[in-house]
Amino acid sequence: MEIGLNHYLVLSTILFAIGLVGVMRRKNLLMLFFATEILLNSVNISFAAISHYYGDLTGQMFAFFVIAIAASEVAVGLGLLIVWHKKHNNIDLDSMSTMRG
Amino acid sequence: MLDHILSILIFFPALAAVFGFAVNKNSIRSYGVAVATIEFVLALWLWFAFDSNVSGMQFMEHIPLVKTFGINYIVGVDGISLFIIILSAFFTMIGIASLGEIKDIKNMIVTLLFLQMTMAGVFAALDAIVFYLFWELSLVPMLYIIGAWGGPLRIYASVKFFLYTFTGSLVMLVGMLFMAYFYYQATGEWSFAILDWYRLILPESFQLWLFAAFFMGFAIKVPMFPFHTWLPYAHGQAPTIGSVILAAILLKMGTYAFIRFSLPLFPDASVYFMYPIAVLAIIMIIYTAMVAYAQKDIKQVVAYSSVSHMGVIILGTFALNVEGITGSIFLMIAHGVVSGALFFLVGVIYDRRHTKYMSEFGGLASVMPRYATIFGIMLMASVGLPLTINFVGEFLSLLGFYKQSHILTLLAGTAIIVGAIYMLAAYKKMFFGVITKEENRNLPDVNKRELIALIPLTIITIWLGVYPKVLLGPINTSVEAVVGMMHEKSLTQEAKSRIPNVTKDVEVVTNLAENPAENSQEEAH
Amino acid sequence: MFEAIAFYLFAFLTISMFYIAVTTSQALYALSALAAGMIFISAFFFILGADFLGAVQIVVYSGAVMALYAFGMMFFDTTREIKEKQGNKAIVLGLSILSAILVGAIVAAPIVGNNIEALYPMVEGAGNTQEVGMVLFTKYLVPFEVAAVMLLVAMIAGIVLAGKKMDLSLTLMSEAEILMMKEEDKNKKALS
Amino acid sequence: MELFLYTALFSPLVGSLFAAFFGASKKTKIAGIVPSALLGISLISSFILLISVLTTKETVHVEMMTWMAAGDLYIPFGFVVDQVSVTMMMVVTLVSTVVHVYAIGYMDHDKGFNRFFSYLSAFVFSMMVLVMSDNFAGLFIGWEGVGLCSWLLIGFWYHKESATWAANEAFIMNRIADLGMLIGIFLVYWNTGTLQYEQAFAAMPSLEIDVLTWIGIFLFIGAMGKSAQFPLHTWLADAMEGPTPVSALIHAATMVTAGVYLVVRASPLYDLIPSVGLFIASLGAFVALFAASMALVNRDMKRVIAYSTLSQLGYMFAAAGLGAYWVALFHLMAHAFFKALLFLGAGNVMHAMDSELDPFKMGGLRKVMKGTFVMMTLASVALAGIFPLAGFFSKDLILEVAFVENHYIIYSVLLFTAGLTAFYSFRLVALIFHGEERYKLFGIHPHEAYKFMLIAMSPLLLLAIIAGSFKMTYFEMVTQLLPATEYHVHSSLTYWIMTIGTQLFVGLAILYAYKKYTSRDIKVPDGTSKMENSFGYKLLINQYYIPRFYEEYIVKAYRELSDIFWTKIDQKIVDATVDGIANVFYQTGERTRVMQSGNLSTMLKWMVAGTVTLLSLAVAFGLAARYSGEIKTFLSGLGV
Repeated sequence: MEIGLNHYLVLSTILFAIGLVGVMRRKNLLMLFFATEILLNSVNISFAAISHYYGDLTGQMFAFFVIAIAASEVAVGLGLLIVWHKKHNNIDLDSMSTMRG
Repeated sequence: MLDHILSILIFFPALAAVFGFAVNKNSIRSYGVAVATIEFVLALWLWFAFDSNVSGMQFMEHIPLVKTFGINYIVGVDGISLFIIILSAFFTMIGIASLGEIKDIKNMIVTLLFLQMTMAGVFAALDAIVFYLFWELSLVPMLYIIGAWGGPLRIYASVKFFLYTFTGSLVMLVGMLFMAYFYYQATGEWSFAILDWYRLILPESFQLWLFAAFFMGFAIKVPMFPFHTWLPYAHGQAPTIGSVILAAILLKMGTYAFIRFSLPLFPDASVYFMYPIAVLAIIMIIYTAMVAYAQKDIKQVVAYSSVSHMGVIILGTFALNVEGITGSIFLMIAHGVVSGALFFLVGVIYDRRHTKYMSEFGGLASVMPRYATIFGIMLMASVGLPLTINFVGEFLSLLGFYKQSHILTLLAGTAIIVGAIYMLAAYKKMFFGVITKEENRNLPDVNKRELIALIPLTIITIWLGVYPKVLLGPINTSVEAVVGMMHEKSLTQEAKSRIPNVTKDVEVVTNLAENPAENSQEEAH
Repeated sequence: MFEAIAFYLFAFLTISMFYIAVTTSQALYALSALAAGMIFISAFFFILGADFLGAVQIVVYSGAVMALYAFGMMFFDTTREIKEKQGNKAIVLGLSILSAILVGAIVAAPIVGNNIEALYPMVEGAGNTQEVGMVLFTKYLVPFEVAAVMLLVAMIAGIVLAGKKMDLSLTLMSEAEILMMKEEDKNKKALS
Repeated sequence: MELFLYTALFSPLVGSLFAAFFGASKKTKIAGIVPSALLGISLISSFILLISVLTTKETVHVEMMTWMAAGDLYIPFGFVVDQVSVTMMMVVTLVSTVVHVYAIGYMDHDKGFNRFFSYLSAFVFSMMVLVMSDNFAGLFIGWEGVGLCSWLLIGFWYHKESATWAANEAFIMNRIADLGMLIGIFLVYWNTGTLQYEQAFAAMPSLEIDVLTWIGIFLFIGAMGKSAQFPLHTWLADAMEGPTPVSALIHAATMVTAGVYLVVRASPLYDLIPSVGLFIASLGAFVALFAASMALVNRDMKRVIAYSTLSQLGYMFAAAGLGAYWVALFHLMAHAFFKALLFLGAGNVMHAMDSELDPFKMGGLRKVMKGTFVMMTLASVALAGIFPLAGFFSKDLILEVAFVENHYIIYSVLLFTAGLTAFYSFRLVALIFHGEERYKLFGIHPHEAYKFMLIAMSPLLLLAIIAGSFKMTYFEMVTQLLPATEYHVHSSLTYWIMTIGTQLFVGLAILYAYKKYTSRDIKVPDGTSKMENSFGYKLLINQYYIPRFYEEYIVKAYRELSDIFWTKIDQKIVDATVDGIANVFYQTGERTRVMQSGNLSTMLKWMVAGTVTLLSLAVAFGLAARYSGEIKTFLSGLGV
């Protein structure tokens, strides 16, 4: 019962699905951020796995950059979130409708 | 200066328009007239310097723009485009000079000058991309004129005008890109220069598709039945000056482009599509004439009559012989003058009564005799009476097409009957009878400013009707070259027999035709 | 065998943690579950021999990111329930699973086809951190620096956004209000 | 000679422009006198040309300038004065000079005096172009020019609805025929390569008979319109709405005979196609009878004369169709004189009767209008064809032609029509000038016209009497150009029987008319008498219901069809399709706008959905590309 690349990919897919569920059903902006982190992490797993099974470091490099991006996203996103919260006193997604077309 | 006269003609009004923003509002009118007059004088000078014995392009200018793809700024005139350019300058001049009291007159004059640039550009351009550029640019000022100074439905009308014609020209653009691609396949070089394309012989199957693509763009612009419905709205809503320029010049872009692109590039396809197009043209002539008869609004009558006359122009173009094409080009000028004048005349009465419904008038002949006289002359010109400008064009167009088909010409010839019916009916409703409305009893006759526009048009109408040779000469020379080239280039037996052999030496270099199979294989890759 | 057990164990743990994170209505639970999930993921990295990545994962996510979220949550009223009106759950689930499978399929496609080659093969004998360092500072030097700059920018942005005068919003203010505010600023400067 | 040619041609134009110059200003006599004088000059020039052609037997041919030139087409403004055109020039200038002078008196009280002379002279100019042109295109210029002037003059009193309606009717009917003419011209050009008469006719004998037949038919359609032949005849009677001098000049003497002129001019063509000629002759005979029958009962003085004109045109076509071109032209000339005279006389009567047109309301006018009475009676005698007036020589000749050519049906129709002609002419004379003075019932005080008007009419009177004596001179001149067939009945006995028989027949018709309409019982008909309710009368008075048929089934149908085209097809189908396409886009936008609810959560869902779509496309295409070979074999296995 050797663990192969496919196992990792399946795992990654499951996690990605969970992340998407979060993205779609969460109405709390903070929770939305959480879901995004899950998406990014699920992809990271597949990168690392591919990197491992093919003996190529590029996958790891990508995962590395993804983490960097996730970090900066959190920093900026959270900043915006705080601004929003201070102004409206909530972070409910449904209350944000200035983009109504 | 003569070397660059075309560029000056094209860009001088645009430059002047930019400076126009800085001109004081009170003096903008004289500024506009001055600029337009200079432009017109330049156009006349072009005519003087023009050598009417040369069939090819004159005053050519060539500036590379995008070398890799063979896009160049090439301009030039021949007998086909010369007079339309002069006409456009002329109409801009008298249009500005006779402009009534309207709001934002400054914007209007600037817009008109800008429009003049695009018109001169379209007719002078010899590079497909440059042509396309001006072609599309001309929509913008017109859109603005209709949208800003139009009637109550102006937004609908202007958007319809813009989107409709724009859609057509996009199809045309695709055709142009394909054409350049074929040129690249044949010669290994990119070129959008029309004169380069002329030397290309395309296999018939390609011609048919390309012809159809170009046709979409041109037919909507003309506008041919059944693509004509934007025109009545545009005319109905546009201010007088807008209708005048639209009818006199902008519509001619379509028919001009047929002669500049479709015929010489796709001679076999032209022959192949001759009958369908002729049938469309005949439907256009009769059907729109009948629709015109049903109108209650005098401006709509003139608008639909415009479509009807454009049908004759199309028919002349697709006569594919020297007589017909010469006639259709002459008719473009003629129709420009006459329908322009008619729209001016409608504007005159609209300024006084602010209505265009014929039922509101009646008996005007006794109140406004001069107006009635000029209207009468233009009416007769529109009906195509001999010794007026329209007759020459219509006669030659129909004469030309008679060579191709007897029955269709007979049907198209009903133009002279149905044209008389709606025009006379409209004239009767407006000018004859007794005055029924009190408001009409004291209408002032045409004033000086209106006469500035109307008198020259009347003189041209009769002068060119009596002595059309000044125009026919140069047009004929160039058309002979075109027809000669079409005959040389045509591949099918049918086309060879349909297009008369006018013996002129035409150089044909490349030949995709010899190995169409190979080319289609290449395409598949 | 050991690898298989570890894989399944951690897989189960991550999935359940993340599941809790996206379903729970308590922000605090979600935060904790997410943090735990992140740490479990690093375990996969270790299993796969990407030691450096695993360490980074723990440091960055469980340390920095989670700390940030935790601080962020202090600003918000986490005790207040946010009503989460839900639409059709089937659509949500269906779409998610479908897209996940498609992503998986696309990622897997070249692997199944066996036609990818290692561009930067692992160097034999060197430790993972060394390898990463070698690649990162040779081939990926420029992206690395760009990432560094990006992080810096993000940091500054975070500070500015969170620290700005938070009771004002330029986008929602009318022209006149903004002008007035500017005037006030000028006056203040002049006074000082 | 060229100088005289240009003078004859252009002085009417100068006169027209001169009068037009005063167009908008108040009535001035000078606007009438100058054009009349200029026409006099034109008449003199024409006369000089006539003398020159008569004496030298040489024609004058000039080319003024190029008009159109394109491809192989070359059309100059060329003019020719030959035996045929000089005849026409004489007729045109003479009658128009008389009419001009007459109109100075007739239009004396009209506001549009200046305008009238401008139009009238313009008409003469157009007519001169028509007859003098040396090519078909030039002919067409004149052809349309006279149509225009006819439109202007019929609708001269534009405040009258009936006048403007009649003007438009005339113009449009003529246009229908002009289309035929235009097609004929195209045929001539494409088959002979030129539009010049000489070259075109020279080339014709070598053409196929079918082509020639078509050319002949189409040109004749043109002639039918201008000469108001059946079925395009209705406009002529309605054209009587115009001022009477106009009726005299345009709708009796000159313009309506243009069709005959065309056939005569194209005699080399029609000689080659006798079948078309026979058709023309038959139609002519039919129209002669048809129009005369309508004239029998009509109660409008001018309309009676108009139908008589129509009938006489039928005679001319009968002659021309049978190849007797010179006879047709001779009758044209004679007819122009006495018919113009008749119309001008009718004009006098109208003036006297305050524009009353119903002859039943007149009667006994000979006492107050001696001059007019004499003139109209003589003109009617000439029209009836009594020896030795002009009508006898020309009309009898036509009968002889029909007889000699063995077309006995045409002959008998024409002979019968001659009787009818005599009857209705003298019905009119009797009703107007003889019998009770019925006008008194209506309180009208008739008076004789100005003297100078009568004097102006006298040349016509003279010619109506003596024109017959020019027959031989004329024959010699014209036959240099036209086929010189002399028509003699072989046995002199038959000839005398025919001539005297005709004269007797006509004389009896006249007597019958006199007897019937000079009696004291004549009342203004009120629609109660037995005759008025008979079927035949109703048929005739309603002009065989042809105008009503046109109105109901053509004019109305056209109007309704136009309306349907506009409201139903143009708006509901063509434009609606375009708007429909635009609507599809618009509606799509409107529907999908819901996506942009501004709710981030919804938008995220859409985003995921979009991603799914794109990804599935990627997978699908990836698979298709990968298994393209298998797919192809599979499809070909299915037989696709």
